[in-house]
Amino acid sequence: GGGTGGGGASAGPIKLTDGKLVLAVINDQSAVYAELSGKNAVEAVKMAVEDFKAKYGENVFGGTVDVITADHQNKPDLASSKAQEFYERSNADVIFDVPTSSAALAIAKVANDEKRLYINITAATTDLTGPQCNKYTFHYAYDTYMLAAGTGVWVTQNVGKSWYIIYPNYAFGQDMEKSFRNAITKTGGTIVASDGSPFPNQTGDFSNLLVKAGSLKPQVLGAMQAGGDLVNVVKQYNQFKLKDQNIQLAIGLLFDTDITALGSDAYAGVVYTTPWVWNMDDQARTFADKFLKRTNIRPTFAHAGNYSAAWQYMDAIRRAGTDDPDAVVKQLEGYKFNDFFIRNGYIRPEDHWVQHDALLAQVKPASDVKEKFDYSKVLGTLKAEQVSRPLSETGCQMPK
Amino acid sequence: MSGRYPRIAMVVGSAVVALVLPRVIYSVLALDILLWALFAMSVDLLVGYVGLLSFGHAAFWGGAAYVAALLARDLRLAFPLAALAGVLAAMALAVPVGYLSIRRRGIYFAMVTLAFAQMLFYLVNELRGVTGGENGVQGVPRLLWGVSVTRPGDFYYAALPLVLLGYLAVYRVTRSPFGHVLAAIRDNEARAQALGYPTPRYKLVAFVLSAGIAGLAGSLYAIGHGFASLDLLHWTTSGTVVLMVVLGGTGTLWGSLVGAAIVLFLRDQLSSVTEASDAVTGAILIAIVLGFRRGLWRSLAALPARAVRRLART
Amino acid sequence: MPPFTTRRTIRSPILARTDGFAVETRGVTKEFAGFRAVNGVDLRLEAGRVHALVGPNGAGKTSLFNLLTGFLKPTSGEVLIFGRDATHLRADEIANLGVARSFQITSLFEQLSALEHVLLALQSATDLGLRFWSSEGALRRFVPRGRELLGEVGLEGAADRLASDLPYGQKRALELAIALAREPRLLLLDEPTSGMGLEDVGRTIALIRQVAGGRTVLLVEHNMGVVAEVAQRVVVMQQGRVIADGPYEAVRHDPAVIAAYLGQVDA
Amino acid sequence: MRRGPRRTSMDLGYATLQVFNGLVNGAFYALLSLGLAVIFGMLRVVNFAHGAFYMLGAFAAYLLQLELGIGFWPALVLAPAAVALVGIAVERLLLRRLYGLDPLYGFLLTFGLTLLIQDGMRVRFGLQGQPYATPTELGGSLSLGAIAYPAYRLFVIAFSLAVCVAVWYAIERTRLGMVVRASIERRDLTRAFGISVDRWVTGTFAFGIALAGLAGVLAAPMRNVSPTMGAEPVILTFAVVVIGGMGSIAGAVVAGFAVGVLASLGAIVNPALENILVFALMAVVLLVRPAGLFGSLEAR
Amino acid sequence: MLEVAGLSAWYGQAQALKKVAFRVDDGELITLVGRNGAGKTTTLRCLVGLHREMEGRIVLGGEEISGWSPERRARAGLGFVPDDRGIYATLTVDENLTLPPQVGPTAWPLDRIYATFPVLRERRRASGAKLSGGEQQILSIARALRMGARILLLDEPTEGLAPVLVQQLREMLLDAKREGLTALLVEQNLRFATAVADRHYLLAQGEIVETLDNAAVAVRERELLRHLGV
Ligand SMILES: Nc1ncnc2c1ncn2[C@@H]1O[C@H](COP(=O)(O)OP(=O)(O)OP(=O)(O)O)[C@@H](O)[C@H]1O
Ligand SMILES: Nc1ncnc2c1ncn2[C@@H]1O[C@H](COP(=O)(O)OP(=O)(O)OP(=O)(O)O)[C@@H](O)[C@H]1O
Ligand SMILES: [Mg+2]
Ligand SMILES: [Mg+2]
Repeated sequence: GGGTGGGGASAGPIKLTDGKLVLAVINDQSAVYAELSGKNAVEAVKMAVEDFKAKYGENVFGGTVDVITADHQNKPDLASSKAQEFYERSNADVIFDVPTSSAALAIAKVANDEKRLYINITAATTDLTGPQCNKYTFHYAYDTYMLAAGTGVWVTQNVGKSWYIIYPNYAFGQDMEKSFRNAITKTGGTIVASDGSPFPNQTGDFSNLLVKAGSLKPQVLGAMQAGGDLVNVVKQYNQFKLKDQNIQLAIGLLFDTDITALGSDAYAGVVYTTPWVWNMDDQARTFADKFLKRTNIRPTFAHAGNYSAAWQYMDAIRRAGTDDPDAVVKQLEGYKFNDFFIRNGYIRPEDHWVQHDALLAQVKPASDVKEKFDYSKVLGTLKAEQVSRPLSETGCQMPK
Repeated sequence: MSGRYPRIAMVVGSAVVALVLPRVIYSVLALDILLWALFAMSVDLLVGYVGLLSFGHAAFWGGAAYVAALLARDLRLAFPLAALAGVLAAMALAVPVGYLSIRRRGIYFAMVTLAFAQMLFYLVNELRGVTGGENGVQGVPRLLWGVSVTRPGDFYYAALPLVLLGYLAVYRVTRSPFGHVLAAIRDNEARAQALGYPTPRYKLVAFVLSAGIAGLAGSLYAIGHGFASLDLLHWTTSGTVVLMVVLGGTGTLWGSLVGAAIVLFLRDQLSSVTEASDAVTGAILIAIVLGFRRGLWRSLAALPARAVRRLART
Repeated sequence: MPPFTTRRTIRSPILARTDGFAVETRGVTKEFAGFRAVNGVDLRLEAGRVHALVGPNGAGKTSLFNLLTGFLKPTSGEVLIFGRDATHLRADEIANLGVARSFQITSLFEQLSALEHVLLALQSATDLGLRFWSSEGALRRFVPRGRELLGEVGLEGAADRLASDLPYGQKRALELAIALAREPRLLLLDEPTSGMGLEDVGRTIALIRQVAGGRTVLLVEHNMGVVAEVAQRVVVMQQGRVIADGPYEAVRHDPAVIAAYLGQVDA
Repeated sequence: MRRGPRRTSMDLGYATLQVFNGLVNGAFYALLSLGLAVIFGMLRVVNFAHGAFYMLGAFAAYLLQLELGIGFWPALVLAPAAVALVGIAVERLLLRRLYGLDPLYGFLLTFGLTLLIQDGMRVRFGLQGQPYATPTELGGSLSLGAIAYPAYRLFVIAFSLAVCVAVWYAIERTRLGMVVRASIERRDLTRAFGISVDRWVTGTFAFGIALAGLAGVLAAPMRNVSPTMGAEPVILTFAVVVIGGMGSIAGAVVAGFAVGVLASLGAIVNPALENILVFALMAVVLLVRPAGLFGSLEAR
Repeated sequence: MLEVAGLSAWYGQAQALKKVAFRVDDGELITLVGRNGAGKTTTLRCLVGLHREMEGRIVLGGEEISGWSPERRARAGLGFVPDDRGIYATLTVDENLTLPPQVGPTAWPLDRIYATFPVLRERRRASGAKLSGGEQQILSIARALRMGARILLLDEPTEGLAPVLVQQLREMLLDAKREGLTALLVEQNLRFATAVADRHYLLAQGEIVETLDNAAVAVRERELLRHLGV
């Protein structure tokens, strides 16, 4: 892979403020999101550093480049103290990834206090570019608005207009519910009912909501759960045979790992939105092959997003000629670019949302799966503007 | 302790250690150790001195943390006041919880407190309008009458007097006439009752005091880290603090400090050494239960005596 | 339940004075899951005397003890202690009326020293107990009296030993010391000499005699030697009821008592 | 909670189905708390690791399927047996050293064991769910009058009820329960009465663990098979056990089903109630009957 | 029947028994007397295998059993009434009685036990914890009888018993002896001991200091009482 972005002042030798560049990855390495980003996201960032050096010369930064990492176990307190420690003690210049919205919001706050960069990749909350936006935080890859604008709209238009939404009752789920509600009603659909499921769900049981779905008889059951919860919902959706009652399943956020957990037949036909699929085209596949060689798995969009974000961050330093955070922010703001992950990319200066095209994909039945991790078929592209929250709706007051 | 001088030396020594600690280890970790130790002492106050193993002390640590964090953020209270409010909230919560829990003892007490803490966990999660649910209470300022103590290193020193006050409180309670009655109740409750002590009242007071101490630690922890989260209320938090107490040795307040330091230090180090830090923690706990039931502090403290005895024999 | 008047039937001439009772029970009954361990007992203990409670095993002596001291709640009936209705009081409240007891099975604080036991008992008469803010130095004023008490029961040398390390006989002596520390007006002792060697039995007899001065004492004993030596009055129970009541010599020859409890000869 | 306009018309069928859902959840509570009660009642050990063994049961079924192609029905026997073997090792190597000590040590040891097992499985298998299919024989739905309900779930209810009754009979009506209770209460003395304590105790522990494993196998086709699947249920089970009365076999079963149904009915009003209701119920029981519905305070 | 030689026992550093030796022949009833702490209980615990810090020979019916596990010794015919009664609090009276296996032909059937000890029959469904002190003592003795042991080891069985029961116990032991019972009895109550036993071993500070027969006890009663007391 590599950046194909053009423009930007390509200054001479780069001056690092403290003689070295430290890229930090804070994410979940031991709990529910460990598979979809985790240690392999760290590998992705390391790959980006190596590739960047290969392209621009080993000594491009005139100093060492370190990649450091910490496990936040999805705990916002741990995330924030790790971030604090990284910025302060390890002189980290930037933090990447941070799945789990609460942890991401906590780190955004630290970044702002410490005046260092934070580029979010795996957290979905729109608050990062909304009320809690700040000068040093960027939101890459995807957010709940994108998912709703894709899946919510398409399913309402093509599958059914009446929805029953079930969502895990916490920040992420509520944000998803709100985004989907907006998207669906705007498209002319109706929401018959929407229920929050307890989070965490102690028993892994969702049968009450599915039974309720059976009696509400909506055309679409919108499941906003993620990870293990989602797997349970889908398992039980199939057990209660809701499909036979013509209640179609729509899923808010789907990762390949969720499909692996049940096999793709359990999901067959489900349409979902994703920023990226590893075999969407040659450029993506080239990266995916390289990644497979290194990690033995195909990259999720979180892995690819980490690579891409790290690359773009380093490129901004290269253009700025310094790693001074304010200078780097200036380089990033308003930047237009393309790479193997981001298509039609544009970093909005107003809220730091990195807008780009997304994909509409559909899970294939097991019989169509040709190689490992080849679960989905791309149905089409969603235009960047279409899946980006209008600036008027963000509520972000970006401090200058 | 034998004489007066060793005790004074110990107090002075620990004060010096407390003052220079942030120069030796990362100040956030240093404060964490002191606060978890205080938390562990509050649990030890019950386990070691009343014989009640609370497996739900996260409720008081976390409950107070939420109250303190919300007050500091929304009313912009200076942190000592916010912490005081946290303490009071924890004690208020401890009254009904304690009233119900002390009806059982031994393992039942552990399970009942555990369940109550989980109930609070879900309750706080559901009251997300106030508590922020999974997001927790974020962006808590560290205010000290107008001054904002932004740097963690500064906050360490700002909080130190309160922490030491907490230690002193625990020390005093265990070595008060009240503490003696607690020890008696631990050994033989019926007998204590026959001596005219209304034991339920004593147990309840001890429970509430312990909750207050845990609340102090929790409040300062939340303010120090700038927020309160659900994790502070989760049963694993209760488990961790019990682990610290048992590791250090029940009924020895110093043990709590040793236990807290070891667990936090290990956690800090392990996360970069091994993938399975929980498994290591679990293995340590198993080893302690099987091999060092008296706790590290007592085992260590007994070493010199044992060495002397061995020398004497040869 | 029989009407109030019939319950005042006076069994023993000694009990003619109704105002001097340390303990009075009226039709006290205790049922355990349908089994009546104590069955309508009217007991009157005259202030200042030593009473023995004897009876076959399972007669309900310990249960009655527990009813008097608040460790059990009667199914029906009333308990009056020093004229106060104590039926619904908790164990600690009854203790604070001036009642001290020992237990049939030794019951001490394993990890406290002998002296600490006595201090704890002395302290219980004050309001120091709940003072979690004051220093333990406040207890120092009890030490002289504490040592004195230990001396009285022959434990002066064992003041600093842990209760769990004491031999059986000394444990029982310590129990006695704690009971005495509370300066009780009513002293209840459940088998104080059981498991003791002859020497300790002798000492205990002397001690009970000594402390009995001015106090009401009720002791349960199977050792008739002890009963004969110390008790001024003997109450005999069988199957939850009182079957005899009077001075030792009188009770000893009561045929019902012989059949139910004493057996043919000495023992 | 937002409510759809069509709610009223569906209430009755919905409520009935919720009762069934409650029974399914109750079946799991009952099996888990039954195992806990057997172990506690006889060994005086509160097995914190019960949830971990439940998880191991599900994984055993999954691995049997994956590695040996062994399906659900044989797994129903084999997986609990495999878990029981682990239980035997745990009892022989660890728990055995704690008998006669304060039961809190057993609690702490099994807490440590939970961390060890759970984290060990995570390192080996990761946290993502593992697939396990519903047995084809039970893939369909049964219609019960006007409503239909998945056959597999009905099977879970019936099967666990049968197991509970059998266990109750074995413990209350045969020599087994008595011998093991005696062995735990006075381990050495019981040996001096000619009873091979070790074998009985190990057997009982393994049996209680096998019940957890069995619950795990039953859960595999319905719930996410992952290393943390047992972490939360075990806490709920504690509440159930307190409600039923610790160590009471009948209490565990009755409270298990009752709590399941009650929580599900609560969920009709508000899904969030499901979690809180159980603990609130526990508080009420403690207030009015501290020993639990079927417990006795004497055996504390 | 039972022969003990060179039996020493320790509690940590402290030696509780010093080369104790004695024998109990078939059909004999022997007592071990001595003041508190002499080592009587320790001796019995060594015999049944509950005290492990020991050395010495224990021979039961010609077989050396000191290496055996407690359960094996019990099945070989040792019946034990411990000094703390050893009642199972969580088992009912019935269960307490039927718990140990019946190991010999002289095992008492339940009916006989309940006929002999009517107190127990009344409480047969009550749990052990709820029995009075004396009832527990009786239950403990009854349990040993029910096992049908070849030799009974009784540790202070009269402790806490009402006089009438002490007499009953005496009659019962005498009856059983006529039926061929062999027993080793630990007693502080000399009267009781002389009434039922054939021979007495006097234990002091872990050593057997004297062997006495009933006649000798009668003659030296005062001296012995002093010895036991002081
Ligand atoms: N908690 C209880 N539950 C059921 N029955 C009980 C309980 N406590 C005592 N009992 C029964 O009540 C009766 C009286 O017991 P108690 O302990 O009062 O007898 P006691 O006269 O002290 O006998 P001993 O001389 O043997 O100590 C006994 O039959 C006993 O089994
Ligand atoms: N668990 C123990 N730990 C340490 N020493 C013990 C222990 N049990 C007994 N001893 C000591 O061993 C010696 C013998 O005790 P043992 O119990 O055998 O005496 P005994 O003759 O049965 O006395 P008693 O008449 O009081 O029952 C005593 O000195 C006692 O202090
Ligand atoms: Mg009694
Ligand atoms: Mg003895």
